[in-house]
Amino acid sequence: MTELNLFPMLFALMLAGFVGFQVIQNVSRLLHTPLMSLTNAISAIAVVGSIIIAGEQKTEVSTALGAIAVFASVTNIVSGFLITDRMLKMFKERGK
Amino acid sequence: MTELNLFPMLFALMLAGFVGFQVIQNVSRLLHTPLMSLTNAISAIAVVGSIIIAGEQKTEVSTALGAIAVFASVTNIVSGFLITDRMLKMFKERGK
Amino acid sequence: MVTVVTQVCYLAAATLFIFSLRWLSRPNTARRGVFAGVVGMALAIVGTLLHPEIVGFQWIALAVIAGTVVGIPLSRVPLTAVPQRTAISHAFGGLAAGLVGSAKYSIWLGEGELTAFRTIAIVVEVLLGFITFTGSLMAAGKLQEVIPTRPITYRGQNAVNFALLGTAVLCGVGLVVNPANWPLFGVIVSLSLVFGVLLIIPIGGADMPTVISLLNSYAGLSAVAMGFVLENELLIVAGALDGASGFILSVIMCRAMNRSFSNVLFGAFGQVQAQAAGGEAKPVKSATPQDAADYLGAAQRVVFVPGYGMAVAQAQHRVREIYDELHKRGIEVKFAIHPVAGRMPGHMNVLLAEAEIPYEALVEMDEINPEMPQMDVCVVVGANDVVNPAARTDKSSPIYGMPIIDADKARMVLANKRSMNPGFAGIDNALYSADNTLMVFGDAKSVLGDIAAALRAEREGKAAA
Amino acid sequence: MVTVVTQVCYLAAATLFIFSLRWLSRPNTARRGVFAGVVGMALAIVGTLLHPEIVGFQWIALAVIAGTVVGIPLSRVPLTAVPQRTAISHAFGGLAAGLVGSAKYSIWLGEGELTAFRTIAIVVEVLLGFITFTGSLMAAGKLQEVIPTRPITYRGQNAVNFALLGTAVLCGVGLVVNPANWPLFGVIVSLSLVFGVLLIIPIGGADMPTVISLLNSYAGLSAVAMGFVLENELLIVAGALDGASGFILSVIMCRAMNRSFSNVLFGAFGQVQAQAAGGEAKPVKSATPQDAADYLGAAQRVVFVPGYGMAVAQAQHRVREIYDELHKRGIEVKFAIHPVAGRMPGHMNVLLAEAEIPYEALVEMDEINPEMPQMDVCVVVGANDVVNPAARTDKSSPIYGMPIIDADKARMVLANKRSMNPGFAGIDNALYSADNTLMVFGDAKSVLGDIAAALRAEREGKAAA
Ligand SMILES: NC(=O)c1ccc[n+]([C@@H]2O[C@H](COP(=O)([O-])OP(=O)(O)OC[C@H]3O[C@@H](n4cnc5c(N)ncnc54)[C@H](OP(=O)(O)O)[C@@H]3O)[C@@H](O)[C@H]2O)c1
Ligand SMILES: NC(=O)c1ccc[n+]([C@@H]2O[C@H](COP(=O)([O-])OP(=O)(O)OC[C@H]3O[C@@H](n4cnc5c(N)ncnc54)[C@H](OP(=O)(O)O)[C@@H]3O)[C@@H](O)[C@H]2O)c1
Repeated sequence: MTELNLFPMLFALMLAGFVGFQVIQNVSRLLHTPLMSLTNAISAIAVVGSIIIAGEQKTEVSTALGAIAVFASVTNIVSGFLITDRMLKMFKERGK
Repeated sequence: MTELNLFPMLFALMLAGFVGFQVIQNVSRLLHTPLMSLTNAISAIAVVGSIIIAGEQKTEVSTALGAIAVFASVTNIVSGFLITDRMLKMFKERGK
Repeated sequence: MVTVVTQVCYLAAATLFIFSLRWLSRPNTARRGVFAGVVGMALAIVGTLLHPEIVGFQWIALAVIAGTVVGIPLSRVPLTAVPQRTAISHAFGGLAAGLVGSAKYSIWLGEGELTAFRTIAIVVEVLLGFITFTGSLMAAGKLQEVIPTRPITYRGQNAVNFALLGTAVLCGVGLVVNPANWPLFGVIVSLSLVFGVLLIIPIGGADMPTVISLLNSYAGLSAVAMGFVLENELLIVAGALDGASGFILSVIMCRAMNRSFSNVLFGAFGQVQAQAAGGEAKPVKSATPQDAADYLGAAQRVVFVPGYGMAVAQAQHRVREIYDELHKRGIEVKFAIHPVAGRMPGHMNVLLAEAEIPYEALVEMDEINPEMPQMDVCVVVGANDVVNPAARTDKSSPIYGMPIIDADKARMVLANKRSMNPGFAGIDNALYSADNTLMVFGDAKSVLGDIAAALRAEREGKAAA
Repeated sequence: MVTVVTQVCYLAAATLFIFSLRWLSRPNTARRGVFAGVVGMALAIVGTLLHPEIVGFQWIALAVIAGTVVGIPLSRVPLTAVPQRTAISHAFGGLAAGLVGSAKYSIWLGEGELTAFRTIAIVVEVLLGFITFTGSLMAAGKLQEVIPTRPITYRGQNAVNFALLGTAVLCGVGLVVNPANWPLFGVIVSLSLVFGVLLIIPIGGADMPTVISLLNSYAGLSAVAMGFVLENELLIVAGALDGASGFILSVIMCRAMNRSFSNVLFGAFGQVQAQAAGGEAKPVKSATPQDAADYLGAAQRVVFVPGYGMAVAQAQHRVREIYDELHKRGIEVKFAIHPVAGRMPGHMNVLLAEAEIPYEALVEMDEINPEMPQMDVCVVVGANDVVNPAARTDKSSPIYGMPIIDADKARMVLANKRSMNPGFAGIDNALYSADNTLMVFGDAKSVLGDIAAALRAEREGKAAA
């Protein structure tokens, strides 16, 4: 990797930062608790890296570390999405 | 260029699209005319490409086309920013 | 090979552009926004000049000087000419994109570097660029009325246009299949130039503001395409911002006119004007500037509804004089701003700002309408469609459903225009013949000037006595 | 070499994540947001499994199954345990980042592929990852009260912590200079693990919500760092979204508590509790649930101010019963929600939603405060700091300046708590000793249950008669 592949990533970071701040600021206070658990689940995107490490099986160590990482991430994905949906199911409009 | 350098650009486009829509929607109606002229100036960023073409002087034709493009873009930059500022100077708060 | 310094400049520039538009969102930070934009552009240019490929600067320098020389006067145009100026600058933007695309094509053609991907990107860039170029020139011409503004239509027009565009796209496909087939490229360029013209011909002059906003987003998209051609993310970001802005503004205009894109593009709206203008006028009561001054002087709460006519007449400074006179009498004065009053978004706001009327006094349609019934006098200055009750009442009217300012609900209405001619939509306006309406005919500038004078005279008279 | 399909999946996933958060902004689209998130995550995983480097799936499958088995129960925790669960999941997130970073380091070390850039990215990832790991575990422990919640402080604590962090950073620099120097890497890992613990030790249990939000953004940033390590933009985007969310939430909490980050992190806030709790209590008037029921039955407009106590007592369903009873009598009932009532942002909203109270009845602090003087009865359910007038009046109070719900301005106040013990901020509350306040002591669940019963009895009595 030359330092130049770096810049597309910096662009992505800069732009995603703006998107993140704008999107989150629009989330109604009503839903801040579900927001926390949803972002938990989304940040479990680390699963991508973990799967590669666990799958390419370069060394015993790396495979083990990768597998644990996959376990940790999947836990977050599953529990994060499930609990968010569980909470959101509770929010009812009047008369519904 | 392999089709893979393509994806960082698609990411940038996708993210910039979100940023653009969110930012523009927040612009007060009061300032929609200045907004038009400011975005004019910003989209004159085509000057970047024009300068390279005019500067690398690969062929007479390309250099000529590049130079015209530079001229067109610079015109937009100069007039766009100047007129925007001219308009904004006019907006005064009460008592100011 | 692009150097790191250049990349840093580009990254910073993109960030600054975003802040620039963020800061534009409120008047008190707006000018900082312009500053950020300027710095960003400067960085982008400096970064580009550092490109190692650049072997000679003479042409660049020349073009920059020429551009500055042309740009400065273009920024001094009167505010009524802003729509034209905007159209022109889109034309320039499109031109630049188209030319860079063509240049790149010729260069890579020579070097045999035309990958399928590059060709696609170039075709898109060139198509959008040149369509924007001629389209915007036509729009500017119609706005400036150097080209007949009424829509020129003929049977099967849309079919022809789509056929043209289709051919262009097909040629594009062909070119991707065999990038070396340069005649196809020539065809694409010419077709897009022609298409740009034909696209605008059937559109009435008064629809141009919506059209230029659309062209605005085309210009942005062509910049994006250029970004893909040059693999430059700064271009992609800036282009996307521009594209979004043009798109959103045109949507706002269509909504506020209660019309669809396709209706604007293919509706040949201006025609209606011809027909409806024929409708015979109903009797109206008219009054002199002196009468108007007396009514105003006696009021507690006054609201102005400015429209395109104020812009044409450049009457905003007279409005300001009346505003001051009434203010001195402790009369409350507001300005009701319709989103599409005038001929571009925010048109009235700039004009009144130019006359140094504090922007807190400018109230948007939705906020002012509930207050209208409490208004003693509503002064309609060269506004027509935006106060036409038919939009609320008459299902058959072409503007039915368009949200309007409820001037007719004010206790009394003083309406200024030069004649009983219709406005942009080309339809009669029952407001003028309403019982509580008095017409004050004449050019807005002179009429309002007289009213201001009458008010001043009366006040000084009082002071003397 | 990453395939095109994978890239497409990643792009789609990133887009879906953004829509997911956009849709979460309003309750009626929120569940669609979850769905988008799930689809996005699925795409990301599928795309990753297509990676050609992957030679064996057995470990992955095993880990996925294990993760699912653990994840499902973790999603069934009672709502009062949500803060702990969140902390745990941050710990897992940090762990994953740290482990992937370490694995990558060991692999590249073997292959001699450690460029300076990669090393920097890895160091950042590992630092943030492992700090988040132990830090979040500590936070979870304090929230679950398996670890003593009171802040543990000692002289020069901050100095020690900064020294630790400094050393870790220095080792990082050393490693960048000579990536092969793997012992340094070990030092960095252990230091970050230790630092995570020491960072939390001096922070009081009740500050944990703010802290976990901060850790949330660390977790996001470590994902971003991982993105740089693996040159994967999806990770960068998702991480940035997470980082932004954690940061904004912690800022909101700090603002609503009128405190600064550093005060939360180094203020050892919980201590104040110990001291201030010593202040002798002022005389208060107390009432029985029956009295409370009578006052409520006689009121026209009632507002509930729920707080942490309602959460602890799981009293929201009793609140609902009272709400129904009053509703049946045509009494208007609202709920005043303070941004930091309870122990996490939006805590009260979820609890009341769980009790199926329509969210239109939940009113935010700024909207309800102007209405407070018109409220006949204000029922304070296990809320304390968020209704403490000292925040408005007493400059010396640690919560002075914190925006509060003006319960004291209601015509009468019924306050339920178990004792005169202070709340989170550890200070007395003049509201309880105010003339128009009646205390209804006891566990919220039982007390409110009694009130609801009394109301029901009275109504049925009426019906019978
Ligand atoms: N703002 C936008 O972005 C935008 C974009 C596209 C279309 N439009 C359309 O433009 C229209 C704007 O409505 P509007 O009410 O502002 O304008 P309008 O409906 O076009 O009416 C303008 C009126 O001003 C009068 N006028 C012209 N010159 C005058 C002068 N020198 N002194 C006094 N009066 C003069 C004209 O009557 P006389 O000829 O009798 O004087 C005309 O009736 C809407 O239909 C809108 O849909 C606006
Ligand atoms: N929401 C957030 O995101 C967040 C984050 C960080 C910090 N905080 C802090 O947390 C505090 C929240 O304020 P708050 O008013 O909601 O809660 P609080 O100030 O902590 O007071 C809770 C009250 O509930 C009472 N209580 C406890 N268990 C009870 C039970 N079973 N039945 C009835 N009452 C019971 C307690 O009094 P007794 O012991 O006498 O019963 C206590 O006074 C604020 O200071 C805020 O700054 C909030």
